[in-house]
Amino acid sequence: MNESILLPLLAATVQSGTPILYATLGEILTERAGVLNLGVEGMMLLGALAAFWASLSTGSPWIGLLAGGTAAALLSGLHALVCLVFQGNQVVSGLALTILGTGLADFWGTPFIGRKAPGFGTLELPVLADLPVLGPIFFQQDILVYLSLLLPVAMWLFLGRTRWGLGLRSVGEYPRAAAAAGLPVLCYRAAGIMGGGFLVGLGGAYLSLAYTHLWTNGLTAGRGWIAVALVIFAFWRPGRAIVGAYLFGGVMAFQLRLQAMGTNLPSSLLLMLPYALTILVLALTS
Amino acid sequence: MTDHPLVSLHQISKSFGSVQANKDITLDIRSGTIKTLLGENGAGKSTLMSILAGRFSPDAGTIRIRGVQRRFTTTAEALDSGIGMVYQHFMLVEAMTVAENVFLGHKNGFWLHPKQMETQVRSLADQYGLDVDPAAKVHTLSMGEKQRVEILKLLFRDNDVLILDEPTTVLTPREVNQLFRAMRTIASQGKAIVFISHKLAEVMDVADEIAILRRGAIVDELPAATVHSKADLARRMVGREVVLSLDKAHVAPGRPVLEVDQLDAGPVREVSFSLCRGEILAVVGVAGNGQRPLVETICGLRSPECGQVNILGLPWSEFYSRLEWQGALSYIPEDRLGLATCPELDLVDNFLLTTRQGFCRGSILDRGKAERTARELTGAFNVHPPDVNNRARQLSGGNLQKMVLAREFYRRPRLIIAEQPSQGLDISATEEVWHHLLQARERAGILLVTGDLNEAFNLADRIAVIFQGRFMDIFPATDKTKLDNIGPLMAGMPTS
Amino acid sequence: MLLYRIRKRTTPLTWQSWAIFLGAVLFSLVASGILLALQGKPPLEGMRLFFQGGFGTSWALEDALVKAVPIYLCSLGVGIAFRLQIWNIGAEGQYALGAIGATWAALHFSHLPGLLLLPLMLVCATVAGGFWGFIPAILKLRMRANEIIVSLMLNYIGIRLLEYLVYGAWKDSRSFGFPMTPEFDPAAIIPSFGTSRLHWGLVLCVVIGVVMTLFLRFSRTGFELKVSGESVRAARYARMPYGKLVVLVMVISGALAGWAGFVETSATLGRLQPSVMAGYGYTAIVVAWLAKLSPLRIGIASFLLAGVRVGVETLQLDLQVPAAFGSIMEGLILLSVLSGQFFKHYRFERLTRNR
Amino acid sequence: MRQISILCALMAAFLLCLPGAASAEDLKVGFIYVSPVGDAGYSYAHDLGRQAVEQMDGVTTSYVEAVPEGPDAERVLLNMSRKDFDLIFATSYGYMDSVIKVAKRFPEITYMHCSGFKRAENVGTYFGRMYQARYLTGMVAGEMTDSNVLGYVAAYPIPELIRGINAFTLGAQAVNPDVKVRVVWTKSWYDPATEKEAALSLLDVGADVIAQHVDSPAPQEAAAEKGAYSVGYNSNMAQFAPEAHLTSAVWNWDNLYPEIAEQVVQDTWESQDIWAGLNEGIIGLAPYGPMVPESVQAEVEEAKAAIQNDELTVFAGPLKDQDGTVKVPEGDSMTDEEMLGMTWFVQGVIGTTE
Repeated sequence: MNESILLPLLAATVQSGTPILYATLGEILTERAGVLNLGVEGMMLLGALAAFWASLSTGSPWIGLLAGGTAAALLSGLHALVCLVFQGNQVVSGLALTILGTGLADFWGTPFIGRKAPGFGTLELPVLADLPVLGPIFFQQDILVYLSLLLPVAMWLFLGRTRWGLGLRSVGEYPRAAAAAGLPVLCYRAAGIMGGGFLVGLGGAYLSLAYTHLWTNGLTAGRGWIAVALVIFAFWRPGRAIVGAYLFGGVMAFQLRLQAMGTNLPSSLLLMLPYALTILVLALTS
Repeated sequence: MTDHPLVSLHQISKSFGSVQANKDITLDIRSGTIKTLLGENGAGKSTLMSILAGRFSPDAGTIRIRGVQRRFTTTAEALDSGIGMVYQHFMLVEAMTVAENVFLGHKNGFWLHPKQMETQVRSLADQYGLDVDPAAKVHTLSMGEKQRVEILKLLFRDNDVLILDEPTTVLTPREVNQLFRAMRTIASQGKAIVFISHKLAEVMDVADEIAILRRGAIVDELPAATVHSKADLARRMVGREVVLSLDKAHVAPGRPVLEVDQLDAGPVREVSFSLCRGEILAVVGVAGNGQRPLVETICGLRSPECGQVNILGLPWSEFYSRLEWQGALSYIPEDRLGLATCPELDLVDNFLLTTRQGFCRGSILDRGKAERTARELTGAFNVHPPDVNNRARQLSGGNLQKMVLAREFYRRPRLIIAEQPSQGLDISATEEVWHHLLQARERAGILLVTGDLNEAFNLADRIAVIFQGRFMDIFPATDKTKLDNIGPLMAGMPTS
Repeated sequence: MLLYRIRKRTTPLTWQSWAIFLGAVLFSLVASGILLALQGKPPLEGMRLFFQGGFGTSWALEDALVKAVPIYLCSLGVGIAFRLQIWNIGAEGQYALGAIGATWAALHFSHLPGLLLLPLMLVCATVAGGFWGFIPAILKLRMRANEIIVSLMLNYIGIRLLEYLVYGAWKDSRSFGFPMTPEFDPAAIIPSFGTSRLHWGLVLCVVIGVVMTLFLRFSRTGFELKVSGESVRAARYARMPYGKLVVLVMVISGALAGWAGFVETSATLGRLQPSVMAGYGYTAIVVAWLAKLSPLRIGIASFLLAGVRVGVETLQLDLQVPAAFGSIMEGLILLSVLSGQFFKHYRFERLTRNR
Repeated sequence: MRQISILCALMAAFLLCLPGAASAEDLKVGFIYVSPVGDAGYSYAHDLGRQAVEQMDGVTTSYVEAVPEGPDAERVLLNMSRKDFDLIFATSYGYMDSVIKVAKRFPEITYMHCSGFKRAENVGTYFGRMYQARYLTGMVAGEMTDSNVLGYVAAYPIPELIRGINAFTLGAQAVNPDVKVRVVWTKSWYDPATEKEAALSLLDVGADVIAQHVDSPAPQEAAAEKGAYSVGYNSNMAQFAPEAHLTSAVWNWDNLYPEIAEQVVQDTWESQDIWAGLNEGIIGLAPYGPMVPESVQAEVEEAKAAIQNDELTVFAGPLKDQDGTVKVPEGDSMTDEEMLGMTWFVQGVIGTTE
């Protein structure tokens, strides 16, 4: 494989890994607060729709981005209500959230199908974009990719170096200790759920504002589920989430390119690749 | 200073369902003193202090802090008023460092600076003589160190009232002394300490004032200086004369049931000993010196790395490959609620846990028969309440332990491994447990692993001292000179 | 100001718990009704149509029962894994493998009479589905790989495998290249009762439900499952074969999901095609948890959920609400029933201040 | 929240327009769609046809969307049949078995199944000769390419798509013998992100015109971003990539559905296989983009006329498959049946049919 194929492939890896990365980071934040939220797929979809709608009606993708995060955060607020206040089962609530979020997004999204919203385009970073190899892969992307690269660092700083992050971790690890130290456990958990929801929403927004500039039913096409799995794959660490998301995005982009270059392997088998590889890596690294 | 006491509790009452845990308790706590709450398990000491610490709210009564009436609905409010409690189960986040735990819930500053935090914690630790590494992750610490972290947490917040709930149960004698020194230092700096305990010797050792609780009420309050003897204190505590030593009938040792030769397993190094039927061998030592891996290896939960273990005459692997449920080995673990029983299952299920093979017809389990047997045994072992439909977690520690003993003895074991069998039990339950163990020795050999020297002295025929995975010495319990020298042995210093 | 506080109930509820359940359903229906009204549809009429379509006629009941079968089987399967705290979310893939296994038998032994062929298909579905459940179990035990990821990834792989076969080797030469196997021989189709859509798969469900209940309640292994689910440590202490139990539940779980795939392929499709995948494996997780893992309740919950889905179709047909409305309604019902369970364990109490 | 409620109100108004009040003697026509009608793709095109039927006098229509193929389809069909619909359109190939099964139980109801091959007394089949339009779009693409590599993003390897890809290739080769068509399967009807990625991967290997047989316009967008050309599908996709969009192959079901409804009203309906093409107007081309030179447009229009006059047959021999084996000898052309079951690529296509 020559360079003209390899570099675009790696760049595509970054791009197709980015929405998954946002969602994975969001779910990591939520699970670090000690709550499992299986509603990622639904939140991502609603986030994608809200982002699309806001960008379309205001003309500003940034407002769209904010709306995407907020919508997903609000939906995850429902999860917080059911799980924290009413002490409902987190698994059922999360799955119900997926059903509800998908329904709401499809329901409200119908008028937007087949329209194009202003979104984020490629923004080459000066100097960095001209770097050999790294430049084309990482620095000729859209701004949300750069944000997603900063985000794990920010999350690491937040979790490890701030008072709130400390509180959040303690609430997830051992809530009774946090309560004994006088921390409002439920508030921290709710914040973890909704903050995580916000990031998941950004992942959705990436799909409708940067990756494509379209809205369709089922835009996320299962990426939310992949994110849920990658959280465990990443051992709840933001840094490893990058590896997982890019691994997945990379294999996805790779199998499409393999087809484009003309292979005789059945596409069904090629499409198994990302999933089989995830299992393999997991089995070898656990 | 005003003449108000630091804290005064007035007419505090609290019930859980039909159980009245506290009734009309009035108590003052003064700065600069160590106040001891003495009472048997279930006397209401912990409940009372949990109310003060804001974990429970009282059904009736008032709390005044420096004369001002307060009502706490959360522990945070109590902490803000300067009242902090160290619970029996530590409230520490295991995955975080000591410094992070100390800073948890601290309100100043948004950013954390690990180096600076560690320095602050270290200087605080030095000030009170609470030695602990601030950068260490909590799960790597010993119980004693964890407790110091808990105390540091409270000191760091400038709490005026420190409540310590049974702090010595998890400590080695040396650590107990360290703790008592630190407590005196803390009290001397004008803080008040409430020390909850049921151990008479410790209470007499450290207390300035003693309040005695019985069945939810304060029955006596007196300055420590006026107490003359342990027996006197014990009488006040339980309301009757207590026999503090047991009659130990002599049993002739039989054939060996356990032979360990040059065993290596994890930290355990070159351990050799043998145990015969009719004998109790006590392994004493400070917690974390290899007792756990030793026990787990003998009980088949981990395999020996090197050396021989013969159980009931069979090599280890052969014994465990065809283990019979009865007439063989019983393990009475330290963790009664998490390991020996399932907290959420009822007593019948918990009884079936290790005896299920005895109630099977083919692959069908005869639960009715098990229930009848369990009911008989709860009666015979005086488990209270004697309702087999109760869940394990509803039982008090003593009754749960009796239930575990009843189950394990039902299996008629020939080798018994008992780990801290009386830890956390009140005097009468301890007495019963000891009695059962002594009785069981008539048909079994017992390996007693304990940190409680009193227990070892009372029960054992021979005593082994373990330090850093090695047996320092094994000697008969009648050897007075060795007994006197047991302290240095536990600290790894061989007899000079 | 009135103050309330939340108290744990000391006595378990009897008939009130049904009232709470109905109240929660009512709440979600009112919310759905409001949504309908916002669209300019008659809400009361909508609810009537919904109930009629889901539960109100013998047809509706028939449809709901038939649709409940695969949900029930998958749910029973994941439920037994959840009892052991093994998070099998791979019912979807196990279902696919079951369908593949059954189809393999149907295509290769089509000359056999139904009385032999159907049991053979069942066995093949069991083996294939069970194998798909076995993989996460063995990877968990041997490689310490998390079963959630492995089983989820195996879903995708199973579906792709099904596609691969149907688009490739098993494609019906007479189907003009459409991705479907040849139609099964009548002997390979689970017979139905008379002219109704109800088929013998329902009997299978009842039988396995009873067997499972008896197994869990009275067998030694059932007891060991119960204990191991409560506490792995206690199970090890009591020398229970934890590893074997993990494999056992995952294989049972996979086999039951495989049965669901078999029943759907044989009884309702009559051939294998990719559309056999309808997300029952994921629905099963919701149902299992909502029913608190009890076989009987799983049956009831599967039926109710199937009824909701069937009923929403009537709503679509008669009121022309979009399909997404069904998902919204289902989500609302699930969330409110879930929240309602809170009131089974807690109650509000007027706070009397004693100042 | 306000926007959302406004949105809801708008939607309500939109949806209210659709169903009218039915009177007893009205013809009731039901439609079953595989995806939500709003997807601007396949089902949307069918729904435009339904709306045309709705305009007829004495006819009411109703539809159920997002019905998965398989057992759910059978139930929905049963439900419609029980509710005394007179004519039911099942618009996806996977409904085939269900239609036949249900039709047996309701002989008085007329069923029309799109794209299938099983018929019965009361079941007719119909489809459009989309391959004709594909051939024409292939010509446009073949003229416009510089690299002689065309990319084709396709959903599933079923005959309908394979036929389209072959026709597209043949059209391109007719004007540009050196052209190659590379195919990427996405194995999904709607996954814009993957579809875009597939298009990008084709662009990376040198394609400079992207055609598609998936429902979202994401491939158009990819082409536009990379300065390549694109060919759309289902409906006119010009708005998504005005600078890239050459033309689209589109469905016009409104030219068929009212006619069938009329037949049922008049009681002249007979079970048959309708496979209509450019002549009947069921398929067509979207307006050309401004970059398509007049000469090319004229050439394509000429070919279109030739197809309509039966002067040009798309799948006329000699046709070779990818290995060079002659599948259709010189002088022959493929029968409808052969076309319906097409499972091989013609020479010049790079990709696999599995």
